[in-house]
Amino acid sequence: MTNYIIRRFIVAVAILFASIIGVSLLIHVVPGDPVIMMIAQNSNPSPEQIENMRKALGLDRPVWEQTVIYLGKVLSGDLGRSIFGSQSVAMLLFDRLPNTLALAAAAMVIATGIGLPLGFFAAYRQGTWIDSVLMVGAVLGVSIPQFWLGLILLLFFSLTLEWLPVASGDYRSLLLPAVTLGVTYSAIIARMTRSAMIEVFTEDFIRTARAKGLPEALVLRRHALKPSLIAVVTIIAVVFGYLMGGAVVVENVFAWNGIGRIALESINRRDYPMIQGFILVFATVIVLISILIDLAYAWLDPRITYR
Amino acid sequence: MAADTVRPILSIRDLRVTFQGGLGLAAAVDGVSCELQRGETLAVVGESGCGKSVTALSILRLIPSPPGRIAGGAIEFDGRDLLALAPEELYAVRGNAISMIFQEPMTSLNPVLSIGTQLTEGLIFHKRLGIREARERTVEMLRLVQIPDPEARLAQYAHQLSGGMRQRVMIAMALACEPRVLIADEPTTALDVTIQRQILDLMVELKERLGTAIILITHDLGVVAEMADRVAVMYAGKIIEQAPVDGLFDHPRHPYTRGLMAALPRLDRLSASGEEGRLNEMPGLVPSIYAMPPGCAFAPRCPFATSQCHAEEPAFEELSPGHYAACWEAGRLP
Amino acid sequence: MTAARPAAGAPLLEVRDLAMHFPVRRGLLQRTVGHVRAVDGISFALAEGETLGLVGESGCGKSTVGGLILRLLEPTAGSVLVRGRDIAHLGRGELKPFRREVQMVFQDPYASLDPRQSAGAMVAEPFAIHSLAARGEIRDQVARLFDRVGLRREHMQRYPHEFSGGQRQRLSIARALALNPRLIVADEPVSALDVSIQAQVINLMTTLQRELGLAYLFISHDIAVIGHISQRIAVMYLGKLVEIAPRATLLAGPLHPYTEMLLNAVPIPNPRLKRKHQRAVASEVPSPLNPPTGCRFHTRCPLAEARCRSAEPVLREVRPRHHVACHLR
Amino acid sequence: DTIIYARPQDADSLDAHKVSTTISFQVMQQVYNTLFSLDDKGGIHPGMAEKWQVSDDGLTYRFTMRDGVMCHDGSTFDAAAAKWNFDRVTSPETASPNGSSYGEVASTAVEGKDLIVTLKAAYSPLPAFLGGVLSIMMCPSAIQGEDVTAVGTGPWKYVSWDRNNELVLERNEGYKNVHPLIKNPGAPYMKRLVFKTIPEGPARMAALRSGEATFAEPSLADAAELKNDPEYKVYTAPLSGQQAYVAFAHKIPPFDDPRARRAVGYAIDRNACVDIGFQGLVEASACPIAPGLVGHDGAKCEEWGTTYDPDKAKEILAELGYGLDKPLKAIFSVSQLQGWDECHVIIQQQLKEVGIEAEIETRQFAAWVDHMSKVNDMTEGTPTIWTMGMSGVDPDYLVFLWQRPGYANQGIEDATLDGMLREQRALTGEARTAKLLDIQRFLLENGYEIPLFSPGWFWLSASKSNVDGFIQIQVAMPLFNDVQIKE
Amino acid sequence: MAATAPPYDPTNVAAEELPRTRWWRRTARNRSIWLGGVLIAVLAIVALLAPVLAPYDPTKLAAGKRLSPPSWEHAFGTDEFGRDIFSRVIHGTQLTLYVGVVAVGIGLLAGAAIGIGAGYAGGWVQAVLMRGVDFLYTFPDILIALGLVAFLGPSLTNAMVAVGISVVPYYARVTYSVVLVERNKPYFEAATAIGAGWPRLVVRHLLPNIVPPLIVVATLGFSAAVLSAAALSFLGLGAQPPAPEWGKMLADGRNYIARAPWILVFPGLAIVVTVLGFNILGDGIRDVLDPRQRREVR
Ligand SMILES: Nc1ncnc2c1ncn2[C@@H]1O[C@H](COP(=O)(O)OP(=O)(O)OP(=O)(O)O)[C@@H](O)[C@H]1O
Ligand SMILES: Nc1ncnc2c1ncn2[C@@H]1O[C@H](COP(=O)(O)OP(=O)(O)OP(=O)(O)O)[C@@H](O)[C@H]1O
Ligand SMILES: [Mg+2]
Ligand SMILES: [Mg+2]
Repeated sequence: MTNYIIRRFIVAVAILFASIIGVSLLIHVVPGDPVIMMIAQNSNPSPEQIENMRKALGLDRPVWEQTVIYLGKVLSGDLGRSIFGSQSVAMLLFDRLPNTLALAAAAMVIATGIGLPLGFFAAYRQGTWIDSVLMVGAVLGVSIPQFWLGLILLLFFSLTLEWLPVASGDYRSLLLPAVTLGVTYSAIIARMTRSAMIEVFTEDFIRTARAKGLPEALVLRRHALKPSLIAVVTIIAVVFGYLMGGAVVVENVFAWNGIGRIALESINRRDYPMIQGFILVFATVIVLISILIDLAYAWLDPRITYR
Repeated sequence: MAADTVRPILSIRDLRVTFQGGLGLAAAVDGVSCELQRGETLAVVGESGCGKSVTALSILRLIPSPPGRIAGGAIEFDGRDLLALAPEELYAVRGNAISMIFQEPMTSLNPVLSIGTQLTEGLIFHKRLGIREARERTVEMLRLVQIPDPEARLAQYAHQLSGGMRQRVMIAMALACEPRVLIADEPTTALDVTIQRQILDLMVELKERLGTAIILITHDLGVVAEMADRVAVMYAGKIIEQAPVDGLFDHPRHPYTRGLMAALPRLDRLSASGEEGRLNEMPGLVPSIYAMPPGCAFAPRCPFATSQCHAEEPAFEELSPGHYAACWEAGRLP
Repeated sequence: MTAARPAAGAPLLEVRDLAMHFPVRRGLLQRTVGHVRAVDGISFALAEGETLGLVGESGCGKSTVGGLILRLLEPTAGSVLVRGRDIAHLGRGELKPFRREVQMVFQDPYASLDPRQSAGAMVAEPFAIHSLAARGEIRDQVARLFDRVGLRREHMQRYPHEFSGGQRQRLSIARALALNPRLIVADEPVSALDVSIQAQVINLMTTLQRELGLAYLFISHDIAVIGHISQRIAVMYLGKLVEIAPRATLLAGPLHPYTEMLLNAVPIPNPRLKRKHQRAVASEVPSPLNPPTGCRFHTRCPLAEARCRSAEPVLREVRPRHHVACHLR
Repeated sequence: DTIIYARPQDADSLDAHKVSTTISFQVMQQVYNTLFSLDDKGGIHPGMAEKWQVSDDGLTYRFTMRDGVMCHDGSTFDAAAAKWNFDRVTSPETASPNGSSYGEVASTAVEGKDLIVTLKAAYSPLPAFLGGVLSIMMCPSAIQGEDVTAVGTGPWKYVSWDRNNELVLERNEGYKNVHPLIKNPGAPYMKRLVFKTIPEGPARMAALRSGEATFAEPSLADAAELKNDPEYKVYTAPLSGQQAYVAFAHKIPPFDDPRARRAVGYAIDRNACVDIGFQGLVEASACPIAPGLVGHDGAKCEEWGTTYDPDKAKEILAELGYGLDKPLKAIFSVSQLQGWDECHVIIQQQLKEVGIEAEIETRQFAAWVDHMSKVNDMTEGTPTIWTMGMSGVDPDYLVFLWQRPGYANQGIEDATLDGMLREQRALTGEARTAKLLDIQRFLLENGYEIPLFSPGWFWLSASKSNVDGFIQIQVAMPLFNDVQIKE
Repeated sequence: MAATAPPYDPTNVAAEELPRTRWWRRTARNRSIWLGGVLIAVLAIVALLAPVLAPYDPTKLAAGKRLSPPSWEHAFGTDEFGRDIFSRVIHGTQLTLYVGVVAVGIGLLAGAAIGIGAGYAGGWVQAVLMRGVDFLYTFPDILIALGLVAFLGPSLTNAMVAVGISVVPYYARVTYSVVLVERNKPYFEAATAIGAGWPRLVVRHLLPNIVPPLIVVATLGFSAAVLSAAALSFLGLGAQPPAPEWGKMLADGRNYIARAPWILVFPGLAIVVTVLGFNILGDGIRDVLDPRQRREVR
């Protein structure tokens, strides 16, 4: 097992490196450069001054050279400093990462908290009108734009009910963004759960459990839930990355201070070190999550062993 | 043994089970009646799809619903009608007074729960044992079904056991609460002869020790011959012949039963003669339950069928003491 | 027919020292942590028009032998010769004609049929692949095959789930017959069927053999069925052949303790013959991942001696045409 | 006693030499001061410096520092501190985007209370720039290595900063005001000033309505509504110095022809943009130089340039061979910004009415600049019309825009224009104003630039009506010294 | 019961019909196909007949008073330019369907190809493809979109390509897991044994069996695709003003959420109805494609 985890980590690191190199090359071919953005709003330098700024930031070197320099720095643990205001990339990202992770985790909890029971219930009542209503609900869930749901919730809770502040930045205001994100993904999870459960319901071992005299509720909870979770976990793994991506929108709506906002801003103004740092952190989270998910598999399904 | 003097432990009367399929409503079991005495082994044989499993599942009300429905009849266990029980009462019967072993040992155990969990939960639920006591009792059961190193097995999962061991675990699970009736639905079909032999031996031994009555569903006439006291032959949702085992093998009265016996490749005869030949096959197939013929369901395949057979359903009659059959021509068969 | 031109005197099928060790891969990097010795060095031959029964416990490697003969698997060692020609060296182009000579009826009649293909399409597929018939004629050919295996022509529109078990098995046989093969590897063709259907299928297979001169490698764990259909019987245990002999010889006088055990275990459908057999001790088949040393059967053998634990017996001809691998015989 | 100012973005840094975004300056303007200050006519008044003298050749400036300017850490802001600012911002290592506002500095020196700056070329806008936010001066103690601690001389002191969330300032109790537009002579009335980042417009509005924010930038949609609501006040940065305009890839036919460019000018009704796109909250402006800056003269600009006259546009286009039945197909290259988006749609519609089918192509700003740099250099291809805006405390930005190569290569390769742009830098007073008018006349008559409106970005804010004393100066900088909230 | 029974035929499960007739009958009897089909057909008609159906020119400014709520003249109200939202929604149908279908199509096709390739080939091909998917997965869609503008320039089509690429990992992973299950089923080996080459194995055997689960996944992906394409419009990708694409209408109208909610509600509803239509139709198609007519995998 330890062996397996170590090997997974090696592959993970390889993917991270590939991502960094990929993103470094990509951002340099993308039109626009940070110097233009630095001077975009108020200053009006001469062409020579612009050249000087490029040189000072090392942007005059060939792309591959910049990439190699960056990789060297990353290996020595230095993620560099933002081109805009020169704050430390690592400090900022690691400071904000917990917020995004908290949001993603809370959203995931809500998504599974809503999606799992609903999918479970729809499966149990398969083919009835309840099932149909839940399916339409799922479609609504994925079709509602996150910013829209987010704003509606925000306006309702902060203006109409005056229960929550618009932007407190603390954990009180985790609820709404998490709900907003969670709703979309709960719909997907509900559908996956439903189909997984329906398959499990037809399994022989469910009949065995019933034949044993266990009450129906216990049969479902103990015997049907865990096997269907395996399929659900797969979809959770896939969804998590999109959820992290979706966090960008929701962080903006709720002024939630996560890395998603940094990402959007940095990309908009070509803050290369910041983008690279973001990708590094984002990719690390994604890769770690997939490792975690694989371990969750082994925990859920004893037939799966890693050695 | 005088069957009518002792009150049967289980009696099924006129059971009718229907399925709502894409092609309409169909009766998978259509008027089955039979009785099971204490300590007796009743074998149920019949072609695939004739309703053996559905009958067995009906006893514990395990018919998947929808699409299935128990549409009529009564199942009395120890004087109580199982079909009228409230859910809680039913749970108390299932796995406790009546338990069941299924055909597929591979899929009938939950792959993600440990053997121990699955074995103890019945005991904890029915006998209100503590976890420790339940484990002790379970270990004892596993020892009884000859599983080596039972303590260690409790922590294992189904996939870590071989097919034979899984089936033994199923048996241990079924017997844990010392049921008075054991329904075994093709318990050895999926197993090899050598393993099958072990399982059958085990069932005989357990029956002797615990006095359990067994309903043994199988289509292997060899198994029937070795295990059963009495045999019921089913065809297309009905029991068409029922007799003590010797009587049935000596003198089958229904043409279908005869066909079945003849179709069997028999090692005992082969090894004696050493010559090969065609097996006696019955032409045709079991009718689809969605398109039952009028009259005797076997008539279209029956070499002895008369016009009466095609028009009228034969009655289930006692032809000799304890030997019943449903055939217009039973008396005239060679 | 270009491939596999008959070499003079060569048997239809010859298997020499065939072995298949499945690597057991684990983990993400899929490293090999061991081998399942599913088939571990077996040899036998099969003549034109003959039926060889292959019997043995579940997991002993029967299906693997079948797969190797059809080259669905690449053997670890040994060779399979069809009419004297080693199929291991067939290139892409030569494989197709070979497939026309050797066909397989798969173990599970339901699972081996594509659930989304109609019966007609399924049986027509070999014609299309091998361009055996013009487009317009395929339907006729398929219809003729349906007649031959006792299916009705209307059945061509049905999907596998709409057939009974026996009909599905007929369908598999029809598909195998489409290519007009000389040898059919029948992997447990009747073990999923009940007796009356089983009789129908076995009769069908014998009829076809008589009419078309087919040879069968008939795989089963039911020795009664094997005994009925085969001319010779081979007994497998844990990837090894332990005994091979003509049917009557083997049934009348099995030499290997395992064969004996197998025969003993078969329930006899005669209640008066309830035998007083000794209670079998619950013994488990050892894992092919880690087979016992010496004679592989020694862990379960009532007669095992010290040498059985250390030395591996070889298959010897102890009586005419009766081979057995046991130190004690 | 706390002012909360809700904005869509957070400052990048408080290092005045490293960033030049409006959003950063809005904070720095509170913490730091400039050497001079500007009034609403562009007049230059004392700031941290009392006065300046310039040599006749315009190359040497002597700035006399005011006494008793105290940094927040207790040190005095003297000529040496000012020199430190000059040196750091103009050093190539700093890579400062703001270095250009200091001109081409050759050397600096301190003489008692005086800072002496020698330039390589005459640069008359220098004092004006030193009164603008681009030339904000930090106390030298603000910079320790790579870290910035925002030590300044301004009315507010730095307290804490949770990036992207809130930046907290408290009043500088000892502050003495000299800015002509600020009435409060001493420290601000309010105790704390908090800049809060709330990216989404409706969320900012919610914060304003719920009282969570004292000031917020509303969306245009909301601003129009608030304006009619007596409970709220809407502020529109009258001195922004911002100017939005339409221009062309002027080497690609037919827009290499002044007539074609002017035809576009006649087709555009800048008032429609203002009324519909901006809900009447900005002013139409016909000059390349923004209102409030030296050289802006609305009447003259209208005379030289184009005003809405679709018939005239059609006429010219017909001359050039285009018409409603044979439309001129062009690309309208823009980048996204609120109000502008609406304006673009309106312009597109107006162009269509005279026979120009312009397809809107939106790009992210950075990509837009890159794209325009290429298109502006092309001599053939799809005719391209585009919009942009410029701001400043001094019209000198015309050099940056129109001298070749110019920002995003829009510079015109014309010796006369280059000469005029260079000359205005050496002139002062009336002479400079006249030169600036000449430059604008050139741009307008040739149809190089079609001015639209002012202001255009970071210009809108709102508060409840019980808030008093909020002003916005050049470059849309807010000032909070006079702010008071009535209970 | 006996009286009404049909003439007896032991093997006659259902009257034998030609496959095509049967297929049609099953299709015709399927309620989901009808409901979903009618919805989508209506959308298609609306898309095609937009100029006829729409009461106003969708881009005409000041067709009515600005920001007027739904009324008789303007069923869905007007937007900030006074454009008729009803007409815009109608005209947007074609564009939005195009965006959603193409984006999902790209993601699905590429994802399925990768998933099939990896699942079918196994070995190093599998390792390379699936690691490639992991790699792609670490890029946020906005970066992918930016990269695409860099190479292909800004356009609506490229926006869809970008969205399509960003969802490739999703479809690839789902496909891969299904393929693994299917290719290990015995029927696959059976097809090999009769000599089928890989194109036949993939096209005739693998595809029909993996399509149904993918249909479900893809129909849910439609709205996500439309919404993310709209979110990319500020990069210069996606529909350009004044095109009435629904996702873009939603994105542009967000500031009016409190003041004129109808600007957002109607395009939003249009998306919901479309997704619902595709979902229901997808369910129906899946049922019809599955000869077993099980209603299991959703
Ligand atoms: N869930 C179900 N839905 C529809 N029909 C069913 C269902 N379960 C059983 N049936 C039908 O009921 C009939 C009897 O089935 P049953 O399982 O009792 O047969 P069996 O005698 O046990 O056969 P086997 O020997 O194959 O186990 C069959 O025709 C079968 O198709
Ligand atoms: N692809 C494979 N990879 C690894 N192990 C395999 C593979 N195929 C078969 N085995 C193993 O090889 C052994 C022999 O399998 P095989 O299927 O040949 O047995 P069999 O005799 O046909 O059994 P049964 O009667 O159950 O069909 C088993 O232990 C099985 O687990
Ligand atoms: Mg059964
Ligand atoms: Mg096998």
